[in-house]
Amino acid sequence: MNQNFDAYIPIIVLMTLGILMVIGALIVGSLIRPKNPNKLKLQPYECGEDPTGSAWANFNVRFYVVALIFIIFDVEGALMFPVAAVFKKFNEAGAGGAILISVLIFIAVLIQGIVYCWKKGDLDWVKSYQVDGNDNKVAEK
Amino acid sequence: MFDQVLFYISAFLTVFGAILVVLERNLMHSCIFLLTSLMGVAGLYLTLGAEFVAATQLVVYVGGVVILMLFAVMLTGGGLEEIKKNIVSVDLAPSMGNLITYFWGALSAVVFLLVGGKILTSIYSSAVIADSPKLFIKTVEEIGTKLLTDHVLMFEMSSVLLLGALIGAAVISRPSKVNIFQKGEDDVSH
Amino acid sequence: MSLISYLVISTILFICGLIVIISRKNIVAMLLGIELILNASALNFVAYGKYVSAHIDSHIMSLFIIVVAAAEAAVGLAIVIRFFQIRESIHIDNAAQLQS
Amino acid sequence: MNDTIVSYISSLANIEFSPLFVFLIFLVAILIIVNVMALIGGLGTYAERKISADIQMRQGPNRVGPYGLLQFLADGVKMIMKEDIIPTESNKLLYTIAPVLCLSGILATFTVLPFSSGFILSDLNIGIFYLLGVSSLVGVGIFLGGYSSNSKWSMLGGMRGASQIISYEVPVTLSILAIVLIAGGLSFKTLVSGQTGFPNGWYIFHNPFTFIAFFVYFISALAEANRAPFDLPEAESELVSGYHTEYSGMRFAFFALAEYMEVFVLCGVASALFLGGYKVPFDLGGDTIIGQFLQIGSFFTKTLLLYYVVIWVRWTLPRLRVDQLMTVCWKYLTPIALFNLIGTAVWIWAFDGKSILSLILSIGASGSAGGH
Repeated sequence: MNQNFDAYIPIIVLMTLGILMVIGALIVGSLIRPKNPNKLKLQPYECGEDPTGSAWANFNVRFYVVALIFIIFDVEGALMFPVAAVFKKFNEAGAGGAILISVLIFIAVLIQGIVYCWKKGDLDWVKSYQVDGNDNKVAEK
Repeated sequence: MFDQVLFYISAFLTVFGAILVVLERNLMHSCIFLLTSLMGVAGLYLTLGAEFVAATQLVVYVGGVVILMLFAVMLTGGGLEEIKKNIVSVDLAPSMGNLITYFWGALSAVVFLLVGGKILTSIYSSAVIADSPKLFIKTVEEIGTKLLTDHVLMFEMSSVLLLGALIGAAVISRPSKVNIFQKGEDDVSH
Repeated sequence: MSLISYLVISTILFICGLIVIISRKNIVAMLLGIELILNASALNFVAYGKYVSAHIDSHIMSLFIIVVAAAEAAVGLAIVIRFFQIRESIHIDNAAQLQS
Repeated sequence: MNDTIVSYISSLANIEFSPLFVFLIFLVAILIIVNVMALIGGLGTYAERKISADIQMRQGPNRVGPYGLLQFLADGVKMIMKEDIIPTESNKLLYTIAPVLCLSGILATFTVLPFSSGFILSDLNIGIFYLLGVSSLVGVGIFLGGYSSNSKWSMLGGMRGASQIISYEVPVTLSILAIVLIAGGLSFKTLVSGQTGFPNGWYIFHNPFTFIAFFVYFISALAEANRAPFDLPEAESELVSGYHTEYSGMRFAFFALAEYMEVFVLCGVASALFLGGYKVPFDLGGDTIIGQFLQIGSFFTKTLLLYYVVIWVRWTLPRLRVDQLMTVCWKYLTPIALFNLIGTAVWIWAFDGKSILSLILSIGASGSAGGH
């Protein structure tokens, strides 16, 4: 029973090591590296110009829609993993057909979601614009 | 021995993260402390022998929900407007009502506390009686078997739930096409 | 390392989530609080499952809590973003109207 | 019960270790692995320059050490002596945390990476699923790195990076699910032990669907590790340097190290899942120490060959546009991966989990038996 928890030691140690490596390297570096900052050096890089405004502005909502579709498929994958892990055993016991059907229903329901998003154009990253002769923006289709 | 170390580390991360989510004014920092707290909860699941739930917590929350939250904070202005309000972070509740309402409010709070405390103590005392840890081995396969036999309806219904969430959220967050055309026409007029 | 310690931790999580929901005026922050509360409930399920009933059903319950939490976050944040596009604010007091 | 390197050693030497010794053995093993991985990460930068030089008919680094082999050490010394610059407008806490998240996320994946049947730090029951979960920390790290710098280039790179990493996680997960269906388990030992030392027993040749799944996985892995042709988050010709534009010195070095180690991890997973992993032909050496070293050699050969292919691809193919990137992920790879998943499930149900080669052989055998 004790052995069971020993298996988690590397997770903790490795994650701590990740933190310690960064801290250690920064401390060691602070002994030997130069430190003479000036105002220009501490500016965010904007190709030599003075930066205008904050970068924390609003962003395209497309990024969010992608994250949204992702999270649904992420959860689907999380639920599929234990089912996939026992599929072979059920199949060897002769119950493969019933399991296959329930898995297929599960996937089919979610495929409808991706098909819907595809049809409605949520998967198109940027709606492409065409410019007609008078410089008017015309949405595609 | 090591299970206790794991427990204390995870418990510290959970509580520390949760309290800092409350105290931190910057929304971006709050999200990161939420991440800490969620990873602590994943560690607690490990100490409880629920390996698969712990990994699901990592995959869904760290990989999905937290990034979604960060995106939402980004898209709604970076959470900057909130930073410079007051040092004590919890906003004071707006005062409403008069003396009588406060009296009744205080009285009902006392009653709630007594009832809640009674329930909690009974829960805790029953918990002490039932204090006999049992371990699951190969939780993944047990969960898979359960999902395909006893809980198969929940398994299928969750896919419908996810489909509903996907379509609903996509419809809600879709930028309306009307605006695009209006902007185009505005460009023409100017 | 007994059931009580897990219950105490989940109580702290729940109370923190509740305070966040009550005190913050930012809708995204309130959703953070909801995530904390859902985590507290899922943790309770697994803890009781280990110490009281020794049944794997508790794991499945918390799995579904996580599923519901993810779906809730997706829809909730979609509403927040739509709200921001219309009102240019995510202050909860600006959400007093049903019409745009 | 989870097998660990300690349980392997105690079964080999027939000793029960006390908790302190268990911890010490883990510590030593972890230090070995982390050092080897850091070396591979460092040599990765060297290999990248040398191979690119080879492809472009140049010399490449050749001054520091024999054939320029010590170039990465010189780079490291340069990095550590660089001034540590934190932009004034940046978000200090997030700026510090971002490289830590990237590095911790990648280091934690080494817990389950199967170097050999004994030398695997701990073979968790949830192996591959755990790896997916932990490596998603990298996406958060990249996003925060981009966000905290408060520079427009970083912000664009961070946004692109986060959305690219999460998008391509879907085809990766679905391709892995196809293999999990065949192997019937999530732990890496289960996944690898179903294969043999020779290519005819590898899962990539198990059926036509897994053959496609390997390429889907490999392409998506390139995108997950931000490698060309999917290196949009750090596209140097459009975004200066992407999410780590404002990072200097060691902080930048940790981002780069995490990236090179992630490439190795993803190649390792590909070789473990599809290419037989640590399996040696005829099980040479068995469970002894010599066998373990042969297995490590087998694993590293496959993984480093894939590593070479990754670098080769980088210097061969041009970069995609953002909309093309998303189109490739959502309109090509994800549907193909879903199709693979369904196809594999049906294959296992229809042919009782037999591979295509054994089916052909059995048909041939029955055909010849019928002929007589």
